[in-house]
Amino acid sequence: MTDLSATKPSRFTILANPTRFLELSGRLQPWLYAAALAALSVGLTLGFMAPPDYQQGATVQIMFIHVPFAWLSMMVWTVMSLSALGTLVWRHPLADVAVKAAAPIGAVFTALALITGSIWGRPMWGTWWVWDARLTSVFVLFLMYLGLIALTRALDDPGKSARAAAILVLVGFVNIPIIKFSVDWWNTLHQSASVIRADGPAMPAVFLTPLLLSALGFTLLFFALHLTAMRSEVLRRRVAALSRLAARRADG
Amino acid sequence: MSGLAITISGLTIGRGSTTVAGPLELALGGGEALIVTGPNGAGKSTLLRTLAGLLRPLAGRITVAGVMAPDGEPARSLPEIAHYVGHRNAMKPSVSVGDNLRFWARFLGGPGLSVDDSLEAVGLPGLAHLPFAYLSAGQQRRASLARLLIAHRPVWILDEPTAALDTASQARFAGLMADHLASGGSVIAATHQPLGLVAPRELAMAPAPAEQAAKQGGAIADADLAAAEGWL
Amino acid sequence: MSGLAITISGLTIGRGSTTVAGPLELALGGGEALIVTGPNGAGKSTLLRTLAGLLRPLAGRITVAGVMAPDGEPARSLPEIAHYVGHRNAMKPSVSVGDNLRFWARFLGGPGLSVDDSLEAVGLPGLAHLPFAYLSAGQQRRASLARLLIAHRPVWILDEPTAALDTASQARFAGLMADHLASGGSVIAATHQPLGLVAPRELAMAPAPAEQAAKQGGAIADADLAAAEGWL
Amino acid sequence: MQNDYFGFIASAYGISALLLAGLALWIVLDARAQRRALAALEEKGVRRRSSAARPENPS
Amino acid sequence: MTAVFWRDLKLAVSGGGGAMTAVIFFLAVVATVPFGVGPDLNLLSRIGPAILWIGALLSTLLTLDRLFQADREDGTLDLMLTGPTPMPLVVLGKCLALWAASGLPLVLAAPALGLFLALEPVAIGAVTLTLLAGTPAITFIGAVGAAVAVALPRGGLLVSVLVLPLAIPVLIFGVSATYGAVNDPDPFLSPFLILVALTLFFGALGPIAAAAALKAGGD
Amino acid sequence: MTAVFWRDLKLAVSGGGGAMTAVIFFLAVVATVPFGVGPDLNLLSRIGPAILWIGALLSTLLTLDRLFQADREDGTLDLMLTGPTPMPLVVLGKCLALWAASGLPLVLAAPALGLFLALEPVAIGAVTLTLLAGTPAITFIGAVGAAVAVALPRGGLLVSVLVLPLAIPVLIFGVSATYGAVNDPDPFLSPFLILVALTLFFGALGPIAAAAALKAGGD
Ligand code: HEM
Ligand SMILES: Nc1ncnc2c1ncn2[C@@H]1O[C@H](COP(=O)(O)OP(=O)(O)OP(=O)(O)O)[C@@H](O)[C@H]1O
Ligand SMILES: Nc1ncnc2c1ncn2[C@@H]1O[C@H](COP(=O)(O)OP(=O)(O)OP(=O)(O)O)[C@@H](O)[C@H]1O
Ligand SMILES: [Mg+2]
Ligand SMILES: [Mg+2]
Repeated sequence: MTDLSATKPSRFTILANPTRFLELSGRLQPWLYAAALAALSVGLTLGFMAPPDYQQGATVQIMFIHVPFAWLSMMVWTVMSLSALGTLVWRHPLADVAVKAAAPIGAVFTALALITGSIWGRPMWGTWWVWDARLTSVFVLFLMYLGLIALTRALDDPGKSARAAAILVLVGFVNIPIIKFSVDWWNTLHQSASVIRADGPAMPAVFLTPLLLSALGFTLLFFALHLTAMRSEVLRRRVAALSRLAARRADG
Repeated sequence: MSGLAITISGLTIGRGSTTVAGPLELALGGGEALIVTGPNGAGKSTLLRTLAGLLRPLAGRITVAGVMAPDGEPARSLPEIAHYVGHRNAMKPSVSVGDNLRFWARFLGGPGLSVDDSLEAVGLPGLAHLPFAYLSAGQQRRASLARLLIAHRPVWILDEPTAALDTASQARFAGLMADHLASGGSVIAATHQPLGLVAPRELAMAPAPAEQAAKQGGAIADADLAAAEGWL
Repeated sequence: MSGLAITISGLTIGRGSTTVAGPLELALGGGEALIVTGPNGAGKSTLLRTLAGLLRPLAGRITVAGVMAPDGEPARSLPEIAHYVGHRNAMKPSVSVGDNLRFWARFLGGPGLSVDDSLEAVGLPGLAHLPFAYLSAGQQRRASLARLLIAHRPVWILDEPTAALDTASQARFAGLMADHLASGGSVIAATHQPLGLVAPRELAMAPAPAEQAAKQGGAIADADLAAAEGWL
Repeated sequence: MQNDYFGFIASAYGISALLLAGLALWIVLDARAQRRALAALEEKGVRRRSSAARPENPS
Repeated sequence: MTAVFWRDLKLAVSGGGGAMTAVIFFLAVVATVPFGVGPDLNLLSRIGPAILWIGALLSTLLTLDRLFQADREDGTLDLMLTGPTPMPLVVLGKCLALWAASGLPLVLAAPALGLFLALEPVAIGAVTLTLLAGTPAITFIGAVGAAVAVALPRGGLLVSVLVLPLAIPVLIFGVSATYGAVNDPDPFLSPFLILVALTLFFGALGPIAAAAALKAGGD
Repeated sequence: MTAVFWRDLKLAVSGGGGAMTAVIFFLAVVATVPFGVGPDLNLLSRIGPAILWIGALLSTLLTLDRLFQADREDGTLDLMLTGPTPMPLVVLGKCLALWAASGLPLVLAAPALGLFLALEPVAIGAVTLTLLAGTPAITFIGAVGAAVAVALPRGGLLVSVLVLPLAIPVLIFGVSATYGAVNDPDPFLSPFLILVALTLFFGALGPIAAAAALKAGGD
């Protein structure tokens, strides 16, 4: 590798060479985890000290995790969609690695958004679940995550599923705006946006600060986990490639 | 007649993103036969599937010139003027031999022998009405080789065509190939046994470079690994 | 040790209710090899599948004597003391070669070589960890032949065992068969190419009745009818 | 009020912590398994020529 | 293309029995629901169209998974990929054959089952019409899933998983068109036209996407 | 037999994800229903048990059709037929592995889906229990069908004619036992016991019949 790092590495070579990627990501990784844990601990502590909401009472505590999970479930799919473009346009293997590694993490965040939402819905709406537009579209997102996981894992040849997975991701992206705007397009039980909206957040700072901090923390956590998963995926492909070389090496 | 010319330049073949062999350089004309040999795992099947258009080459080009495609235009790619016979027979077991061949005749188009004549040519006269599943391994192979005759194509790409054939059928099939070559066609065949062709050209696939390296010291070079991993 | 004796008397073999060949008479002892030859469709595979217990004989008996079955009782039927290697490899593509062989070792039971040793014997050392699908056609066949070594059986029933093998592997496999014969086992193999055995006995099967009839240009009505009956 | 909701809040946080911990554990174990597989391959003799000279650090 | 169509139709009707399975399964689904709902005819006729549509969707899925698998396993797919007919047309031929063998019998069985569920004549007509217009869309969507899954060792269920989210809009518009025909305030024509548009759209896109997936998945 | 069981279980869990896909498919089926019948929780909770059972039947059937086909195509079946283990035990091992890989996850997922369909706790318990008792029967029945299909060149039709009629009683008793647990006048125990009896009966008969079919069908 010394010869490679001697020449000035352009952005292209960094991403083009798995060994280089492993090296750089290995250096970045600890910092990401540390930042994520810091933001999370501050955010959630502030959240615990927040006063009960006049409408939602103490259950407002659930907001500090529910909302970040919900945001992340959409963000992860968006990240995968960008990577999918990378697969289809540039045919870059790293893009496919990113999609494959992100899918299980996204699925967990979506599941958590569903679960925490459900738990919150019981005291607030008196039911665990309704089939309204927002909830249903998130559930469909969850199913699409699972389908994508099944697809990316079904083939033992990583290169083969890449394009199919990328197309599935892009098709599924249609669902993201539906989730985001479902509360505006259909009238649902779920409340409409109060943070990310055109005229600025409508939420007191006691709630807003911890919410944003924990959202930041979970986002960093996602990126950290994603990086680790991508590294294992790169290694998995290296193992497969070496195995094939070994197959051809077997004496004829 | 002998206008057919196949040119392969800088062709690197592989599975997925793994390089298997190459770069290969080759030129083949009408009336010429190419025999691909090499030990198990050398990449013979991979090469033939690439030529047939079933695998994307990792690098390089395959060009053809001098013949017409079945649709009357000058041919632009090898697959449209070639027959591919792989390890699998591409016949439906529950359908009769005749119906199977009739379907392929309609699907492939172009001029060719009738079903009965082509079955006769491979030594299966009068078996058109039997379900394909009821033939023995060698008979199945022969019925599948009859597809070569039922729709004319200048190039035959054959992967171990004589695998299950008895000696008489091997000789008969050698005759069919000779006729095809005499009429200006060409044959590209992978094989472990002699095919009975007169003075074919031979492409001996070397064991992959990694294999040589392995024999020399057991280590795999970074370049090989990079090729195998298939990153940019 | 050389007590093994296989006796075939009045054996008529067939598919469904269609007679394919017979009646056959045969006696084979330990240390002897039998090569079954004949044109395509003569009934070689049918005979081997009947011997392996996969098809019911239409008439006649197959008896064995003088050896123990893997469960320690004296063997009463040929299938329980025989390995059958057919056209298909009986390995799962997505499972590693080693796990495939380990499964068969457990399932078949009885003494035998370890996975690594048997792979070494067929010339695939150190490939146990690879998925079976990553091997080429000939390598797959060799891995499948390794099954013969992994659980000891006195009789090997082999249907075109060397089909996809390169020359070096054919010689290696001939050596394995010679060892098996030397240790008192026997080999029954159908083949179209020489197997490299020293002085094997040979059973030449005549062409199938249907084909003969077709060639004589007459009375195929019988074969038709029989085929139709078998189909129901 | 506080008590009525405590169960909901605790279970929401509890399940989240559990699932996220499970995910992290799975990812870490997978990373370790891949590293081990690579090491096993190298031990079997499938070695990269340069890896003898320069220790790889897929930490 | 016609060659592919006729051959597949013959194979489906004589061999695989996909056609029969779909219809029997359809019957089974429709027959079990009254168990759950009880003998309340009013309720049954209210949810009847939805049940027929769900049954049709699920039983179409049952037949889909082996659309290309068999052809791949015996090597037919290799020849089709390199043959003179453009691959999307081949896929189209296969889809039409599959629909004629399994979708059409479903549509024909729908009126009888509608009677069984105590639907009004208008509702029966509407459900049959919407099924006729909508089931091809499901087949075309399914073809994409089947093409993606063809290389997989056991792709069967994966097909359904990939296909269902895409098929849900078809279900929604099919059901709402049917209700539109029965309940006065709801419109019939606009969801029905959307349904037709969906079928045409997927009829064009599905074969192209499936052909691309098949080409990419070759090995 | 244990060798067969473990190998099949591993294959099902790893290769192509038969297990996971069955559950995802089950989820997807349940999710389509509200799209069809509308989000009325009251109605959903009434038809919920029937939907769960239909979904379970469908996804079990989808995993079943290739139970022996794959083994036959790669020649494994030949060796199993002549191996030292009696064939019914081999079939039993395969069935149990299939059920553990695809039926069991279904049963485990049922309570969560019950919540989605707004079932009462009693109904959730009943549906899970009946699924636990009933899905093995479907697997065993399906094994016979799969064996017949493998043996006959044109067995497909026979399978659907054979398997579905036998599986439908299981469905009916499963659903009626569940409703028996919820609605007071209906009995729970007697249909449940019939369900258990069906499972035991087919658990004994299925492997034997399937083994016989496989032996008879060798070629
Ligand atoms: C399973 C049920 C639920 C699901 C799937 C769900 C899903 C979501 C999603 C996707 C968002 C992000 C919306 C956006 O960024 O525009 C969100 C935000 C939010 N959810 Fe939920 N939710 C559920 C239940 C609940 C319940 C029961 C409550 C409280 C009564 C709730 C309160 C909120 C709040 C306050 C936000 C933040 C809105 C904003 O500021 O933009 N959610 N939820
Ligand atoms: N489906 C596949 N997926 C991935 N790799 C494969 C596949 N088939 C073969 N290979 C690999 O590609 C290499 C070349 O295989 P190929 O089948 O071309 O060999 P071959 O020369 O045809 O050998 P044989 O004489 O045994 O048929 C082998 O090392 C093999 O491991
Ligand atoms: N599955 C089957 N069902 C019915 N008949 C069959 C079947 N397989 C083969 N036959 C018939 O049995 C006869 C003998 O076939 P068999 O496979 O035994 O021939 P073989 O000697 O092995 O030929 P080959 O050299 O081609 O392998 C043939 O006439 C064939 O038509
Ligand atoms: Mg080959
Ligand atoms: Mg044979």
